[in-house]
Amino acid sequence: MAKFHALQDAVRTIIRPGMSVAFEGFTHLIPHAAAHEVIRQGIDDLTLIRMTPDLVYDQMIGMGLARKAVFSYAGNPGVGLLRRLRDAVENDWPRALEIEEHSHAAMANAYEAGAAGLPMAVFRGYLGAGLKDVNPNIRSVTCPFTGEALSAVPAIRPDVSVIHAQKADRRGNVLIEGIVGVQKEAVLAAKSAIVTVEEVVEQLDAHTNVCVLPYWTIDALVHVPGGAHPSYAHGYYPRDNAAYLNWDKIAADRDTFGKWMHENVLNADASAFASRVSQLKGET
Amino acid sequence: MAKFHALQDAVRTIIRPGMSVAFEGFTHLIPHAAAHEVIRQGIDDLTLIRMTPDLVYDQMIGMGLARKAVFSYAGNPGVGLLRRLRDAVENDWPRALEIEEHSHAAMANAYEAGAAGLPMAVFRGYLGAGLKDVNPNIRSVTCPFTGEALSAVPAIRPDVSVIHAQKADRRGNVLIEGIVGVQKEAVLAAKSAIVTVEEVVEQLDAHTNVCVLPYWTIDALVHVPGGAHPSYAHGYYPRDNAAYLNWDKIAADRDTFGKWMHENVLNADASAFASRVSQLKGET
Amino acid sequence: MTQYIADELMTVAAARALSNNDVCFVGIGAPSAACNLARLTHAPDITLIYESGTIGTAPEVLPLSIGDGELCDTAVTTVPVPEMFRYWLQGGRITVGFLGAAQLDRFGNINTTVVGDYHAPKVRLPGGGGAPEIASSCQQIFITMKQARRSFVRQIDFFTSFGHGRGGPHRQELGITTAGPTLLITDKAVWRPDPETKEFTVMSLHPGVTQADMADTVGWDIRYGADVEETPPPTTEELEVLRALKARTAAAHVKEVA
Amino acid sequence: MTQYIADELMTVAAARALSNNDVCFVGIGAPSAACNLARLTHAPDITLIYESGTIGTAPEVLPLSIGDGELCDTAVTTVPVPEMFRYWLQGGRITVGFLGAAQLDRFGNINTTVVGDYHAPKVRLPGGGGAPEIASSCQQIFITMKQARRSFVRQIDFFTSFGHGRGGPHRQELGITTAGPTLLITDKAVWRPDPETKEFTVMSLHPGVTQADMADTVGWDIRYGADVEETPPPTTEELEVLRALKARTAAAHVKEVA
Repeated sequence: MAKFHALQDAVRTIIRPGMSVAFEGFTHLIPHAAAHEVIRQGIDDLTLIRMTPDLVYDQMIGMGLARKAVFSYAGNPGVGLLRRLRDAVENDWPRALEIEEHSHAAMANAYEAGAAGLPMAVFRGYLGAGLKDVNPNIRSVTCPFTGEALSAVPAIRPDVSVIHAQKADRRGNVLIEGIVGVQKEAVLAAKSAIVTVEEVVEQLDAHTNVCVLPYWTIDALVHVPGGAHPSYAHGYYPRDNAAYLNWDKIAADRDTFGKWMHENVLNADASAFASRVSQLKGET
Repeated sequence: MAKFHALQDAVRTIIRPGMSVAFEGFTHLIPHAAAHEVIRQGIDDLTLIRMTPDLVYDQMIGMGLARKAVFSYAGNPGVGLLRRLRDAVENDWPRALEIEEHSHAAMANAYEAGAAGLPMAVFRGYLGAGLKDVNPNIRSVTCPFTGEALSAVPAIRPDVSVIHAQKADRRGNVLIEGIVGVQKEAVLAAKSAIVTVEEVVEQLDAHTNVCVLPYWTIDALVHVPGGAHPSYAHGYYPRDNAAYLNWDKIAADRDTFGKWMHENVLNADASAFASRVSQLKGET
Repeated sequence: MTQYIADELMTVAAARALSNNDVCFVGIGAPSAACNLARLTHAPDITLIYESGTIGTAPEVLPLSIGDGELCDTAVTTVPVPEMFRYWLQGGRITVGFLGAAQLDRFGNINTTVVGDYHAPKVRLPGGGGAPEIASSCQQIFITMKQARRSFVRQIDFFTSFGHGRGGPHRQELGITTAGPTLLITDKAVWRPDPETKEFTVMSLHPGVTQADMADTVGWDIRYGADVEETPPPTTEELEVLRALKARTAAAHVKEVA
Repeated sequence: MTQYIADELMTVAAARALSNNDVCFVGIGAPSAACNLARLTHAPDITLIYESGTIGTAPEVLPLSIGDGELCDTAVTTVPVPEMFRYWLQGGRITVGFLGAAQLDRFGNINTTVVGDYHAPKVRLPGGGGAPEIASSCQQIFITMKQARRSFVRQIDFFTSFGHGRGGPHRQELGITTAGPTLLITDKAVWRPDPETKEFTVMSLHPGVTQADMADTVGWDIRYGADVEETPPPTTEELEVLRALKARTAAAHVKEVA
C-alpha cells in the first residue's frame, strides 16, 4: 500500500542529488509544492525532465539545482520566455546547463515507451527539422515492412517522477481528471513516484475508465491542498494567470528573483499553498 | 456529421466483397447484429480481423464468407473451441481459410499502430514463441540505443471496422464504457467505420476522460438495441452465457449449424436483437 | 478433516502460493478460482488483473469469460486492451502470470495452438491469446492443470509460449530476463523447476496420490525431489470459502441465463 | 463600414479560411481567436483541438494557456497527451494546423528555437513544442503573424519546423506527404505559396497597405501575384463577434485573477 508522508520526508527519502527527476503536468496540475520542497532542501545536480518546463524549472534552474534539462517547450505559457533558463543557457548563470531538446511528439512518445517498458519510442517525426542535427538522441529505425525511415528516441525512465493529482483514497489509489497530460506515463515510466494530492477521500468513486493510478504504482503520497498553485487543479481552483504574468517581471532580474525565492520558497513551507489558492477558490 | 442509417444500408454501402473487415469487441460489445447483416447480404471473400474471433466469425466462416482470418485467440470464451473455424482450417469446409495468427500483444499493438498512422508496431514479444516461425509478418527491429532486438508486426488498417457501443448523441458522437477493448483503435485504424449503438440520446453527458469517438471519425451510425447479443452491453443487459454454451452444440454439426443460421440469421432481421435481450434486461 | 476433491486441493495449493503483494495476471477457470480464493482468505490486498483491461478487480462471483461485466464493476480501474499489454504486462508490473495448456512439457513449454503440424493440424486449438508475452513479461509463471498423458507430453507439437526451452540457461540465452515457470500445480502434485536443469520436479504429492498414479498421467520420466512431502490438505476455512465462492458463482450464472 | 485595426483583419482573414469540415490544431493567441471566430460565425461545426488533449472544444472565452480548464469543460472528449500526438496528429486526422514563428522565411520554414548559433545562442527561445510534427502531419499549415523585418527574414537561424525547405518539391524529397504551409496571413497581407516554386506570394493586400509598407516589414524580395487584390475588410458581424469574444475573454481573465 502506498504510504502517506509529510512532504519533507517524501522528498528527502526519495530524491537525491544527481538524480533525473520529472515534475510533470501539462499546464494543469503542475506539482509546484513538491518542487519548492526540493529547492528548500537544496537537492542539486539534477537532470530535470519535462515537456513544458515553466515556472518551477525556471526556479530550480535559477537556484542552481539543475545540471541538465530535457524538454520540448521551455516557455511561460501565454506569457513568453523563461528568463532564468535563458540566463543559464546564454550566460551559464548560476551554472552551466546542459540541454537535451525534443519535440512534444518525441517526449510524449518517449514517456509512453518508458511506461511500456520499451528501450525506445518509434514515431513519424522530425521530418526536415533541425533538432535531429543537434541532438544525438534522435535516431532512426527502418520499418521492415514498408522501408519507411521512422524517428526513434530513447524511452524516458526518470529516477523519480513527481505529479500533483486531485484525489487519493485511503489506500493510496490516485485519481487524475481533466487535462491529464503525460502524468500517468511519467509515473509508470519512473523508478519511483511521489504524488501530491488536493484531497484524501474514503472512496474515489471514479468512473471505471478514467485515469486512476493504483496505490502499488506510487512510492509516496502527500496531502498538499493548493499544491499546484499557480497552476490549477480542475474542480478545485483555477489557474492563477496573474502569477504567471508577474513571474515574467520577477525572473527578469537576478536580484529580484533571489529575493522572491527567499520570501516565497526558502522561508515558506508547503502549508502556504492552501492559502495561496483560497482566494482563487472564492473563499476570500 | 456522422449519418444515421438503417443497418442494411450501412452494410451495403460500406462493406464490399474482398474487403478486410474488423468486427471488434473484447467479450463486451461484440457487434453481432452488424455481422448477421453481412451474412444476410452474402458479402464474401472477406478478410476477417479480430483479436478474439468467437461466435460471429465462427458463423461467417461457416457460411463461407471468409477467405482469411487474422486473429490471436480463436475460441468460444469460457466454453472451448470454434467448431466452424476448425472445420474450415482442418477440412477446408465450406472453403479453405487462410490464417494469419498473432499474440494478443501483437494485435493490440498493431491496432494501436494503425490508429497512430504508423506502418508497424514495435514491442517486446514472441520471445521463444513458435508463431514467428510460421507467420512471415512477424519481424524484428533493432533499438539504435540499446541494440535490443524487438518484435515488429504490420499495423492493422482494416478497410472497415465495425463496433457496437452504448450511446450516440444526435450529432453522432459515440460513448463506449466499461471494458473498452481495442474498439477505439479499431475505428481510428480503419478506412471506414460503422458503429451500432444501444441508444441515441440528446447529450452524451460523458465524463471528459472516458472513451468518446467524435462523430467525424465514423462513417455510419445505426441504432440497434440489443445489437451485441449474446455478448453484452454494460449498463443495458448482461452476457447471455447460455447462448455461448448452446453454440458449442449448434456448431458441432454442419447441418445443425446450417439450420440454425437459416432460422436465426438469414430469415431474421436486426429488429430481432431487441427481443433477444428483453429477458436478460429483466423486462420478461 | 472435511472431505474434498482433487480439483479443490489444486485450487487451494495455487491460492496458497500467492501473497498480498502479488499483482496477478489471471486466466479464466482454475487460475481465477485460485486468485480469488487467495483474495478471500490470506491475501485480501492481492491485485488481480484480467487481460480485458480490469485492474484490481474483486468479483463477488467468478467470471465465466475474461471480460464479464462484474470484473469491470469491481475494478479499481479499467483500461484499453493496448494499454493493458503495453503499460501493465510489458511494463513489467505483473508478479505472477497464470497459464494453462493443452500440451505441456517437462520444461514448462506450452502448446495451445495446434495438435499435429501447424499448417495441416489434426486439431486446431484456440491459439495463444496473451500467453506468448505473459510467459516472457511476468516475473514468474504459475501453471495449473490436471495431469493426463494426452497433455503432459514428452514433446509439444507447437511452442505457443516459452517456458525453459531445452532447460538450463535457455531463457537467458534468448534475452528473456524473467524467471519463467516457477510452479506447476496439478490435481496430483506440486512441482517446481530444478534450479539448474529447470526440469519440473515433484515437490509434494497430494494426499493419497502414488508414484504409480503419477506415472499413469505424465508422458515423461518423472523427476522427484530429494524430500517429497505430502501436500497439506485444504483447511476447513479454505474449503468453506472456495465452496461458497463456487456456489455464489453457480447461482449467479443460473440467474443470468434464466 | 465599421473601423477596425490590422490585428482584427488578420484574425478575420484567418477565420474565413476555415470551414465547417475542418479539424484544427489550434495554438494560443491569434490562431485561437481565428478558430473560435470561425466557430462563432460561418463554421459552427468546426472541430477545434488543442495539444493539451482537448478535442472538439468550444470555449466561451479565449484560453490564456493551451491547457485552460474551460477547454476541457467544453470539449467532446479530453485525451492523454501521448494519444493526442499519436492517434490524432500523427494519425493524419488534422486538416489545418496553425503555427506562428519568431523567424519565418519565404518558404514557410519556421524558427522558434534560438537566435544565433544553437550551441551558443544570442537568444534562447522556447523551442518547438508540437511544431515539428504539426508541420509534417497536418494536411495543411496556416501561418499567422505580424510582419516585421526582425521576423520575416531571408534566412532563419534554425529549422524548428519544416515548411517548403528550399522550395519546389523539397517536401516530397524528404518523404513528407502533406501540403505544408498553404496560407500566410499577416497584419498587412494574405500570402499563398507559388504552386511551383512554393515561395510565398502576395495574393491580397489589406485595405490601405502599400508595397512600400510591405518592403519595410519583410526581409526578402517580395513576390506579388498576377492579380493582387484588396483583402475584403471585416464585416460588421465579424467585428461584433470578435470584439464580444475578446471582451468576454478580458472580463473573465480579470475576474479570475482578481
